[in-house]
Amino acid sequence: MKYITKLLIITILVACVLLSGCTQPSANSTESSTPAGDNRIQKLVIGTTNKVEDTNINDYYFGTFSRRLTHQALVTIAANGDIVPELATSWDTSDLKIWTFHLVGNATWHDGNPLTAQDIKFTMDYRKKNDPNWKSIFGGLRSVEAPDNRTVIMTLDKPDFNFLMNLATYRVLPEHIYKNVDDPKKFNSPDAWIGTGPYMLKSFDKATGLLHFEIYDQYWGQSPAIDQIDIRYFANTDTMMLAFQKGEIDAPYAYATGFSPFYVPKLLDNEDIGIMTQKNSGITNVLWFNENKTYLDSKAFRQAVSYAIDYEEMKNIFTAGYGSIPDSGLVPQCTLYYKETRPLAYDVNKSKDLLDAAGFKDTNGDGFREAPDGKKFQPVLSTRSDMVDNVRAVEMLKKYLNAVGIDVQLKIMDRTSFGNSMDFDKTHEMALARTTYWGMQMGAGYGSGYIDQRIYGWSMVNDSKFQTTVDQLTSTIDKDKRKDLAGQLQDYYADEMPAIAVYNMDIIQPYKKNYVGWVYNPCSGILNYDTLFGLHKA
Amino acid sequence: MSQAEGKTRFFAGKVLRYGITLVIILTINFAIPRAMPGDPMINLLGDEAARIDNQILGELRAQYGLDRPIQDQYIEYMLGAGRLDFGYSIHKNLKVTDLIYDRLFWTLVLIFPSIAIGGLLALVLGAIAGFRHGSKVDRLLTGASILMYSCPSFLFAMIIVTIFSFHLGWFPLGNISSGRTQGFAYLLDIGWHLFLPVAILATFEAAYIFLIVRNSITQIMGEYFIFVAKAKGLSARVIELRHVMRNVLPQFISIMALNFGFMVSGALIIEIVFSLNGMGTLIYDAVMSRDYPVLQGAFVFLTIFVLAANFLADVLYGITDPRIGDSMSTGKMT
Amino acid sequence: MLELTDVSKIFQTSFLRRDRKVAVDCVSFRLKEGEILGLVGESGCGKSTLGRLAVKLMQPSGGHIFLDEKDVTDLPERQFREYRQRIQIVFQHPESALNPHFTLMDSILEAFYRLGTPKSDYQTMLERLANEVNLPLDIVDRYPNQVSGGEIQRAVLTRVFAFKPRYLVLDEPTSMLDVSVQAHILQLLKKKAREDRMGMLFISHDLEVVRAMCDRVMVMKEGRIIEEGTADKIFTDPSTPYLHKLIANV
Amino acid sequence: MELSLPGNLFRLLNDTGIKSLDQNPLRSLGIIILTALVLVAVFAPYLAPHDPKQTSIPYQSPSSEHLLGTNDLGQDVFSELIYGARVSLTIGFLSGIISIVIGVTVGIFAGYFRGWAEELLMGTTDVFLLIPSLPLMIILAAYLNPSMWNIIVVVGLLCWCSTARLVHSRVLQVREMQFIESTRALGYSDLYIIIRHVLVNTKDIIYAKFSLAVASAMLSEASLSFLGLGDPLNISWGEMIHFAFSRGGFANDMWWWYLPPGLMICVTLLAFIMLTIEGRKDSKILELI
Amino acid sequence: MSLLKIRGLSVTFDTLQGPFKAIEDIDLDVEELDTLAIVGESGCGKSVLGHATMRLLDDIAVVRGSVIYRGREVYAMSRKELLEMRGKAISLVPQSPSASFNPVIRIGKQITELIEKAGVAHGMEAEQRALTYLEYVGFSDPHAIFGSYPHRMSGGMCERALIAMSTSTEPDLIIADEPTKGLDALSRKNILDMLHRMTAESSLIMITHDLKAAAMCKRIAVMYSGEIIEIGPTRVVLEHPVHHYTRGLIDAQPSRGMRPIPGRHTICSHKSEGCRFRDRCDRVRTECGRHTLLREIEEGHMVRCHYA
Repeated sequence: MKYITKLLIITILVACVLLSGCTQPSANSTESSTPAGDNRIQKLVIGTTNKVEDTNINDYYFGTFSRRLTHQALVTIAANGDIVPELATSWDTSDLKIWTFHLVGNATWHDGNPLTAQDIKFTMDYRKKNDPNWKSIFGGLRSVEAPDNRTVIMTLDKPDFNFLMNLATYRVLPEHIYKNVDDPKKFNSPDAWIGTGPYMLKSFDKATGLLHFEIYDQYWGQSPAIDQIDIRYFANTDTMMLAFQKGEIDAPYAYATGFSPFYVPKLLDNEDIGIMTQKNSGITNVLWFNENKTYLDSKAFRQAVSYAIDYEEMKNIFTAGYGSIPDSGLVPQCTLYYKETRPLAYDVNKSKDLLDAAGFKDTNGDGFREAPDGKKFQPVLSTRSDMVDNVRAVEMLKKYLNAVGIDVQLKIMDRTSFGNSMDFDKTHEMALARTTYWGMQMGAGYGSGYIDQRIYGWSMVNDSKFQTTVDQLTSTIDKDKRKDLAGQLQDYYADEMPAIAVYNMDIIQPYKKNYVGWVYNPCSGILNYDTLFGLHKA
Repeated sequence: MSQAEGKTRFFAGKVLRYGITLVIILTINFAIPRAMPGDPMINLLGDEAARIDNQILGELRAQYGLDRPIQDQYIEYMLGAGRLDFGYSIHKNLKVTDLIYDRLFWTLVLIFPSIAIGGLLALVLGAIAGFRHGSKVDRLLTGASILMYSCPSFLFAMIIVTIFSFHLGWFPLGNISSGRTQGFAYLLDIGWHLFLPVAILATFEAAYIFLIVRNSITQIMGEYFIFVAKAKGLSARVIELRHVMRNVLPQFISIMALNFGFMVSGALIIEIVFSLNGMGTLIYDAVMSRDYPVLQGAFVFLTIFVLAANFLADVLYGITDPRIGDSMSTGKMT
Repeated sequence: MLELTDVSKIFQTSFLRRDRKVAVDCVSFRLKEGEILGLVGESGCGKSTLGRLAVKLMQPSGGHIFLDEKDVTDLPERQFREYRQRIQIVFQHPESALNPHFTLMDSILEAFYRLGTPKSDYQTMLERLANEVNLPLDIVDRYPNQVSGGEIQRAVLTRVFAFKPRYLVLDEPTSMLDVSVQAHILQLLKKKAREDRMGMLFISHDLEVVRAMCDRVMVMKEGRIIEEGTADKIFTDPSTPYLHKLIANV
Repeated sequence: MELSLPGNLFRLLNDTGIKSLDQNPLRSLGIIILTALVLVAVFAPYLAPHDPKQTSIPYQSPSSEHLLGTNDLGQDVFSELIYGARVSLTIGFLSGIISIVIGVTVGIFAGYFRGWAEELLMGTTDVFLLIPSLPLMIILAAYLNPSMWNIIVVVGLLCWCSTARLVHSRVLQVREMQFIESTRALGYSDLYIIIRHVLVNTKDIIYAKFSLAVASAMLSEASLSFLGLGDPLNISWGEMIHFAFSRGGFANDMWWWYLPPGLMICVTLLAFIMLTIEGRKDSKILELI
Repeated sequence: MSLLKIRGLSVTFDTLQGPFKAIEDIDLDVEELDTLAIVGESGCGKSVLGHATMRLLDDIAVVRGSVIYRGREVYAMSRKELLEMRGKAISLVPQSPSASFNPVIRIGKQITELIEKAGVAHGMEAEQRALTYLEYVGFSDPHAIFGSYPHRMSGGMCERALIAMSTSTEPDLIIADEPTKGLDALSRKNILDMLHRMTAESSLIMITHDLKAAAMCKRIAVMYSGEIIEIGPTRVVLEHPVHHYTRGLIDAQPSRGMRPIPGRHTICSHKSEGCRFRDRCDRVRTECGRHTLLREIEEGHMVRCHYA
């Protein structure tokens, strides 16, 4: 019973905290300027389950960590989600097609060479040749020019609202090093570690995955608050959390996600550990309907399903209170131009009425409804086997749907088969899958990429009214107009229900209380400049 | 036929057999992604293929030769395997072979001491139990080893970690070392980190081999030549050490090597529990991300090692047991 | 009449290699009904192989086998089955002569099934046969490991005699038995040969037994018959030095 | 029977003497445990206090209402454990049957007919025996969709080699026994001899091997489940541990969630092993896994 | 003083079916340079007697009675004395030649081992001695045999090597257990000749079921169902057997007409009191139900029969 009480208390506490604000981290909102003297932190140890295999620029997690600490980009994303300057002090564009950036003046590489606009041009040209992901990120980038040492001009094929967002993740590389590197996949010497950031990578232990960073004393900006940072690798979250409780690490870190709520009770037992939460800008679990499939194209059916689900129970079980029930308008509340739509509600009778009205009736008396044409009706609900939460969640959904007489069949698929059926074959019927922050930005944003048949199309919506709205949104710069269009999209979701956001879990980030100044960033988690420059001893 | 010729023929036969085995295993490996349901391209490249657009996919398809006839693909594949080339992990952005090399090293670092310690333990305890067949010690040891048999290794390891590393805090929670130490201190550090995993693996190994040693000792103790040795008036110690152990040794060696495969499986689980940087975690990650090239490469490498261990065992067996080499010649000197 | 002409058997010692071993080399003999023909030789001389060839448990590599003037050499097993009742074999080792998981009765019944004897006749038939070979009826429900070697051999003879075979190959039937038991069995066989006119090929390395049992004797060495004649002639006047040595050592 | 010393004597003493002393109680214990488990599996709906699918408050500690607490979905762990016996035993038995059928068939045909069939079959067996089975199982399970039937087939298909080898060597021995030849001389066909004589003489190792095959199939299933390759819709004991592992059971020290299924696996495996212990013949344990 | 004096020796094995008396109440004397054949059919207890004499059974069976070797009680010896006695004073030529040598140790090593243990010779000298004895038993190239393994040799060769081993310590008494078992006629004669030649300097107890082999010894003891039923000088016993079993045994020989002994030989028959052969004896009378002792009917010829 101990845990139950604890969970309840946490739930209440968290609910209170959440009511007080959405975008700000719940703890440590008091900011302090650069701490000095005794307050300085000699060494910060961060645990992670993200393993760096090799220190070449193609290594995914090396990229993640170096982007946080050693390497910089033109712009970066602030804790509140705004795009703010980094290597570029300012930028301007008139038509979202031609972008001009002005660089900082005194930035130097870790080997002492100054950063120039030529480095940025070189980076873009170089990566175009050898980055396998280039096309999906910068496919629309036509040219990069460096008219002088401090100015970069980038030209796009067509206006792109998301261009800065993409730039924010893209590390700038030193030309004087990489111009001699033919195969960056194999280039992993300490020279590959050279960036412009406040930290230098001093050593990398391949066997243990341990990264050791030290402060770069020639850094162009102000000096960070921590002298050394160790990134320690753990193969699973449980052991990382045990190490965290033992005090071996100062904070656990996971790229772009938080930690499961079931770790919370044990962590809160520990006086030294604090928990902060952050609203998720993706959606943790969404129930998608493939509208191309017979019977699933029925709007009444989809709405009936939406009334059959006990959102409150789902939220409690899967988020332990660290979550929320999304609106019928799909997009999370922290999205720009979020519009309040009908809240999702659990109403079994209404669901049954809707089904009856739509012709889904139990004609053969087996307890399950048949399709309006009298055929057997057994929609398939699929999900990915490697996402344990999803596997558990579809079991719950089956229970709810059975309760209103829908004989849903579960299909647990491995990640590849699931991806195949959702992305290529479109053989799925109903599916439970999450959306990511980036995914929500696809197409015209607001998750339209997942809905629109022309783009990713998990819902395979081919409605001209919907597609017109999407097209207008892509080509509109005007803010008021954008807001209006975004609202239209959300209304469309709320009405047609091509997908139901079942629950949304907050990002949970534990940290050590003996340091103050932890800040969570939606893009880079706790490893961000706010934390690095502001953290100090309690 | 001369004895030397018999031995040569024996080893030549072994080499041939292992060669054929290797080819068959490589063939199985070649066949799996092509025979399994789904697009072989996706089966070969894994999940990441889904994110690559069709043009690149087409190029990769050509690169892997999936558009060519199956026999050409097979030849290409076998040539690649000959160069230890098992393709490229898009997920990890590395050549599979490069990825495997250092992982394999750490797995072997885990396995070899475990085999050595476990084997020695099994030999000593097996001898104790075997010579005192039916005694209390024998029952106790046999019971304990059967108990170990029936315990899933991951559960055992998890419980050990929880007790010794977390609650008691005597050992680290995983990983191979704390990093950034040099020389002797580094070795000590690794030893400290590997203590629990090696202890657990060695225990399982010992439990496994113990029964075999005990049993073959019991069996040999019942052989007529042991009775004859008693009749010769040899002391119990001489009989046990010289006559019995000499007979147990060939079987012991071969079981140790046969067990290499079992140890590899065990090591996979133990590595995952202890977050060790080896083949186990590599395979686990690859399973989680459906990184098929890595899975296949890892499988082939492990198999090659198991084959090598078995080959070594056969050779050692041939050397330690005089009957083996001779069995290849036509028969007795009648 | 059982007749073997130029029968050979060559073993390939390994599947892959070409090593060959000639176990039986162009052997010819005739076995008349009611005659006991001895076959002697050292161990490994091929006499057991010859015995198996005679009942076609092995297919000869060359030569012909005639059973009552019919060439049965190349008869496939299925067609040869009807001839099996005419020619039977008894082996050396009592401990493996019967299925250890069958009682003696089960093993004997196997022969009855084969003959298609009606179930009602089992009891009388068993009593008759058991009486003939002196098998105590109270032990037929025991397993082979619960009775003595002599009794096993009797059970074996019971099931062989159920077929009323015309020819019988005896592959050292008593060499594992004690003398007193051996005497029993041998007397029994001799009587059977005389009274039922059964032709027997008696394979043994024990020259004394052969001398006491056989009408004619063949001496085999390294796969060949090196001497043949009546028992008296062979033992009193051996013509080859090998046989001479053999007899001298008895 | 005839006695001659000392060979026979040792056999006599070891086969009979020790058998009477210590093996029968263990064996009966194994049978009792397994019977109990099968009964639990069959009568699960009557024994389980709750529907294992019914959800309530998650992560509860043991109480009189929930003897072993509740899991991450608030399902009763005790009921789940009882229903888990069904899945685990089904997987074990079916995989065991597959592996034993293949192993026995291969072993008997190779041993009985010899020649090229033997070279081919036993060569294949040796190859399969050398392949580290867990990695191959992982690969196959990773390619196939996670379902109980796939696991049964994969495990069953990879566990037959040691059976084949053992049966083969026994058949070689049996084949040399003369009653086989005399039965042939009676005019019986090979098929009859295989079924009536060879099988009868290998049945003890087939039983023992079957029991060990079931045990090792259960162990393999548990390992695959632990690695997340199990069937999440049919919760076996291994799958329970997997969920406990991946949904915070270990992190929160909820031993009542992960230990009972672990113990059930241990006990079941132990019971199967005990079935095969036959005094001196406990060498059969050697072929485990 | 006789070399070996056995008095009232009984060996009982514990089996599932209850205690089983393999031999009962055996009295036997062996003088220096005596050769004694113990004859009997399977299960009569002759091998048990041989092994019990060397105290090889006392950890697996209950042995009662006494065995006195040169005035010392074998069953009262300390472990050390016993080990010293075996191989050195009393040597066994074991039963199955191919199973008697350790398969993974060279023949020479196994012989040298015994020589060194007995303290007869050491090191090179012991090896030399082993080679010499190998030559004695008729190996033309003793070095080859010395370095060979048992599986490379035939049964007959192993038997010869065993004889070489057992005699190499020049023991006072050699117990040969079925030395001709499983050999064909040609090598049987060979081995027997060899054995007698090699044991010219010592006493020999030869355990056999073969009357021909027994005929080469000075005395014969016939065993039936765990008892000695007749013992005496070879010629007397073979030519004028008194006990009906002995007579039956001789008559059952093929050369003597193969007359079978009626009845069944069952090893459990001796549970009852009285003469154990009476079920099969053709002159059985009521007295046969009483127990009878081995009685001396003439000089050195003893018979266990009421009618002797």
